[in-house]
Amino acid sequence: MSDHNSASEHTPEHISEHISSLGSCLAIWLALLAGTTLTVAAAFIDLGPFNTIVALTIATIKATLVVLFYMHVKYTHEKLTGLVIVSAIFFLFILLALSMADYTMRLWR
Amino acid sequence: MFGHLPLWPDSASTNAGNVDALYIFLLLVSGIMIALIFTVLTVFAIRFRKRRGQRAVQIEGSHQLEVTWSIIPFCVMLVFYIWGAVIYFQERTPPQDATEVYTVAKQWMWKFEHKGGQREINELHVPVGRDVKMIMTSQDVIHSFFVPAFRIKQDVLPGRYTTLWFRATKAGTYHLFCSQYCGTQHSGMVGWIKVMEPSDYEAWMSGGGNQPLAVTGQKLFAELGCVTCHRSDTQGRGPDLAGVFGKPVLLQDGRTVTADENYIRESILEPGAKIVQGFKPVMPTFQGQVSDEQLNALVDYVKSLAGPQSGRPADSNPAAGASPQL
Amino acid sequence: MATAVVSDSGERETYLNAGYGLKSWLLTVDHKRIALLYLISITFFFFIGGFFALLIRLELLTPAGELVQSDTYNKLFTMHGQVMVFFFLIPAVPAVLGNFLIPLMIGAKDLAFPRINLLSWYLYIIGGTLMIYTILNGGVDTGWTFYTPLSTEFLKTNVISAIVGIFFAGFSSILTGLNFIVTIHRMRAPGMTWNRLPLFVWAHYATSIIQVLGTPVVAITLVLVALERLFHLGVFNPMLGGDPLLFQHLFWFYSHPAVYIMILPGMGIVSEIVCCFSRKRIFGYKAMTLAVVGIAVIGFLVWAHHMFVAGISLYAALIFSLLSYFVAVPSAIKVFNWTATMYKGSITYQTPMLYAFGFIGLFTIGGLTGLFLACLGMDVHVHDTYFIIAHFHYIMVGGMVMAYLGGMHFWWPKITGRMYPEGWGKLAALIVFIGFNLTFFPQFILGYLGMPRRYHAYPAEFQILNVLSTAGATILAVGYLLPMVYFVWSMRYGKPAPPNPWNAAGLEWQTHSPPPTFNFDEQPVVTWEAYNYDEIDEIPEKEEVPVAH
Amino acid sequence: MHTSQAVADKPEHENPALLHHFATKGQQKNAASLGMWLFLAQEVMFFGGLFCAYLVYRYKYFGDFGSASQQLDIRLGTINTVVLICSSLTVVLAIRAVQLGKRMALVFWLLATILFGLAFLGIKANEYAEKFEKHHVPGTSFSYHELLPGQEKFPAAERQYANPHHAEMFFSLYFAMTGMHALHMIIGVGLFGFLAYKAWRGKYTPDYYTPIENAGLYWHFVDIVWIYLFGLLYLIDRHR
Repeated sequence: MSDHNSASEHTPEHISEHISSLGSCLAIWLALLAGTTLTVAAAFIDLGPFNTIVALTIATIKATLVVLFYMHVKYTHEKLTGLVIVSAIFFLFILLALSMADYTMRLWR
Repeated sequence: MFGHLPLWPDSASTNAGNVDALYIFLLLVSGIMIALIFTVLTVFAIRFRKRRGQRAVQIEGSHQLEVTWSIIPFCVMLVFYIWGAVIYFQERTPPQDATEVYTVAKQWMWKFEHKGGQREINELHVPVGRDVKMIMTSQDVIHSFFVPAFRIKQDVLPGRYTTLWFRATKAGTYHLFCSQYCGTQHSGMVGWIKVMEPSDYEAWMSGGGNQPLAVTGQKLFAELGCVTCHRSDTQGRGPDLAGVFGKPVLLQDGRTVTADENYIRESILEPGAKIVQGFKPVMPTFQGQVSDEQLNALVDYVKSLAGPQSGRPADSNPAAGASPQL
Repeated sequence: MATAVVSDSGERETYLNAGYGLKSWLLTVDHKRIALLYLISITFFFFIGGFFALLIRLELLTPAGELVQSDTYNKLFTMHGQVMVFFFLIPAVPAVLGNFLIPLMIGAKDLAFPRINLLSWYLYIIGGTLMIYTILNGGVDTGWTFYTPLSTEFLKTNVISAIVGIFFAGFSSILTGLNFIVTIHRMRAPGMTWNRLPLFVWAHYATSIIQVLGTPVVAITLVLVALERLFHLGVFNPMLGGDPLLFQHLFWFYSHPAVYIMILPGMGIVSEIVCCFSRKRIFGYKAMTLAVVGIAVIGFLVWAHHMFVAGISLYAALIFSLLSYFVAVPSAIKVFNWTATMYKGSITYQTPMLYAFGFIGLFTIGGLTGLFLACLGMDVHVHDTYFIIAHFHYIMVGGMVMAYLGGMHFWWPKITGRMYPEGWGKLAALIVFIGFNLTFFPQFILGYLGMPRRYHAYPAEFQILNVLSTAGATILAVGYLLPMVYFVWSMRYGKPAPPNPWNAAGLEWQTHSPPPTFNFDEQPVVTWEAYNYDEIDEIPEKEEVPVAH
Repeated sequence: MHTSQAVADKPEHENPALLHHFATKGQQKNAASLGMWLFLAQEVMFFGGLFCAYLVYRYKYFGDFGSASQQLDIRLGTINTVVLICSSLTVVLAIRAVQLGKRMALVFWLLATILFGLAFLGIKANEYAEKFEKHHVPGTSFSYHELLPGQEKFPAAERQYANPHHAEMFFSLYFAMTGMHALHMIIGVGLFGFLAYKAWRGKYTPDYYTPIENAGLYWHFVDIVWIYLFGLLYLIDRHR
């Protein structure tokens, strides 16, 4: 079966999945709760334009934790999963960036 | 019924010549490409047709060839790009002293108003040899102002101005089309651009005893109470509008915008959108209280406050009566 | 295997005789049967869309617009566009030929998710039913582009049912793409490495990327349009502070790449045909694979070239124009490589090859006129005129439909186990080619003259070119009906096809015609490169021309 | 390449969970997992259209969005965020349970997830109801006159002349985005209900639990969407 896909070549019984330890599950959970607290607290402090940046950064950190640990991306041997995630984010970025390019540059003249 | 077979549209503006030159260049280059590919295809098709006892020769491919036939066409395309971009840039940059015509599009007609206050529907008179700038907005859906003989086109949007300019070179009557699908009578939203010799044009313009647009605007400016805040003394709660148009404006949030037609329009309809530095957001919105035509008049009045500009067209002399004290 | 000609076709179990009841078709999970379900449905929609097209052309015969009312005309071009784009062009090659052939070409028993495949078809049928309902209930006149605020605030027609129909068709397309990507990654036969994949499979892989990542954007955009009609949400309504250009951005973010959903599979077909009938491996396999993936990716960066006169920022227009030229490079590479493939070949001219020639020629013209439209100064004049109409019909009809018909002829023996009549095939190809050019070439001239699109009545000076175009359309209609007739005829009366009538490379030709339910008698193992025509032709041919006449 | 090993493990076809067209369980599981990830990529773009609209209008109507955002109940929003994070934990624990072969634990954690999901939806419904009462639902009955009750930090003039259409745009996007998110939650809750029933019947074992895993991926994705929605809708301009 190693022939089916290059990614599964070295793990014939690819079923052997990572089983998260109870400790790590709870640790991530606590980290997510801490992130929530932090982002709410930060929202009430006037940081000027940095408010949005801080909020989005914390959200991205939380999302990354969920993807890596809860969605098991960190443990997978499958490079393809990463590729799918990266391309989804890439094309989302294209959509947002090029649309916003139009809106921001309309003020230029 | 069948007239001659037309192959080339009328060419009646400075821009038309530029676009035609580009078109001919594009036609030539792509004609050469097509001839090349079709010739090679035909030659291969005949030369390498199946023959008894002769087998195909397998060829892997060639990186040099791939690179060559990527880079050479791309360089040619860059020429297209730059040439096209230059024309586009010119088309989108109206000269400072152009004669202005305000346009309001609606389902399914074109309404024009000259600076002198003359109004026209589905017909626009313009002079030969003078720059004309169209300041356009729509009352309902998206339309598009398209004059094939001038090779110009611009969508006309509800809720904001779009602009476009041309300089006619040949007297005559030319098609005006709405080229953005706008509902039932889309194909009926057509009109004529009448390009006249300057002398005829002056005669036509002086025909009616209209009130110049800026004067209409000035009256509105007083009626709507704008004068109470927008004045030059220090008690003005709003910024003094004299000399504002066409200049950069520093906003409260640190941005700088140029005070163009859209900026003035927006400031009337959505005063809170861009607050000028040093002022409070106290102006009420006039959304729903002024029609598009009145808005045009107000915009034109504010523009006339920018002070006398060199080369102001003679047909419209709105700045004459307007005092910067207002 | 190719020698095992099946004479006892009555005995051997194929996917066609595996079951006969209606249930065995409507509940099938066999990709080949689902492909046939799609074939029937898209053909149905093709003729509906074609019927609208004929009415449009008849209406444009005279300048005054006497045949139908302007309202009716607006509905005709709207429904022509919506039916053709969403219910024919986008599903045509992937859902019929791709569905049938991808598992066969990679040596799999089925697609990765057979039940999702069937679900895709049902979603398509639900969408199609809603479209039919829309048509019967009085039609819709938004234009296929649904531009706001016209579609949201001003029209009183069946906009919502059309949108919901297209939404379903969209999800059908997403699931098909998803299924293909997973299948190509996970289901390849032993030895079928990425570098041995036929270009048809590569093309579908690239197409699927667009289907999965592009379609959802138009889905949510159309949902917003529907919500705006229902609840006055105002996202695209300038009266409520919305920006109609945002709709155009979101719409074209999908609908430009959608053009590549239509053309890339066609390119895959042409690659197969050109190699087979030149008896050669493809020239520059690597470049061809890079080109399809490149087109799919760069295709996402160019959408606002549909909006150069819409009121976008001047600088954004400059960026999008430049990016549009980047996508032309891989397209050019493909044309050059097909041409180079014929060099020192041993070319024969069966029907599929005629279509391939037609494709290359028409795609070249369509592609080159695309350069005109990417060119800012040029686009301002020809935007929203018949120049655009001609350009995209050269790509979609001259390109995609030509390739689709070529592919149908090429694989018809595999699909049905019968040969089509070769003479009629060649005749139809010729008629389609002539009819197509007569229909659409005059429209380039009309466009530069300035005739706007979607015009029900037009100035009299445009008439003679419109008459030519309408004449061409009638010829084209004959060209499309002809294959329909002889394909149906051949299912009963055609010569039984051998497993490999063209002596072609590719796994799909190594199984029976038509294939058994699980495609191969035993799991194939691939030890050769794609298009190994040198090895195939080394086997002395028994007959000089193994194909039917 | 590895032609000699072709179809080495035919016997696997005795496994009833293995569909006919796959050669091995590993292949089947990998296919399902890749399919799910692609589906999520599709979902990213689906929500992406909404995020694009949000970004454009946030940019255009920066101040109005800030003040309209204050009309949302940040307490309920925070509670809902916590609820969703907890539900993500229960999903992870459910997967852990099935990996360890604990059937009842699996059922328990799935039910817990459903409960959290319903709690989220209940709170959301509450928020929606409040919006209806305050006429903050976009449409003909939308009203923004009682803007910012008791928020003296805004000058009266600013309140008076704030553009209601821009606030309406905020609420349009709020309803579109959270509504689409809630729809995904409802689908997820239904999915977990179905899986819990199947799990109770003992369908899932450490050998075969792909549906649980994929439903988990879906749920986490919906959670991530909320994390961003919370930041973008509830937390802007709270400091004023």
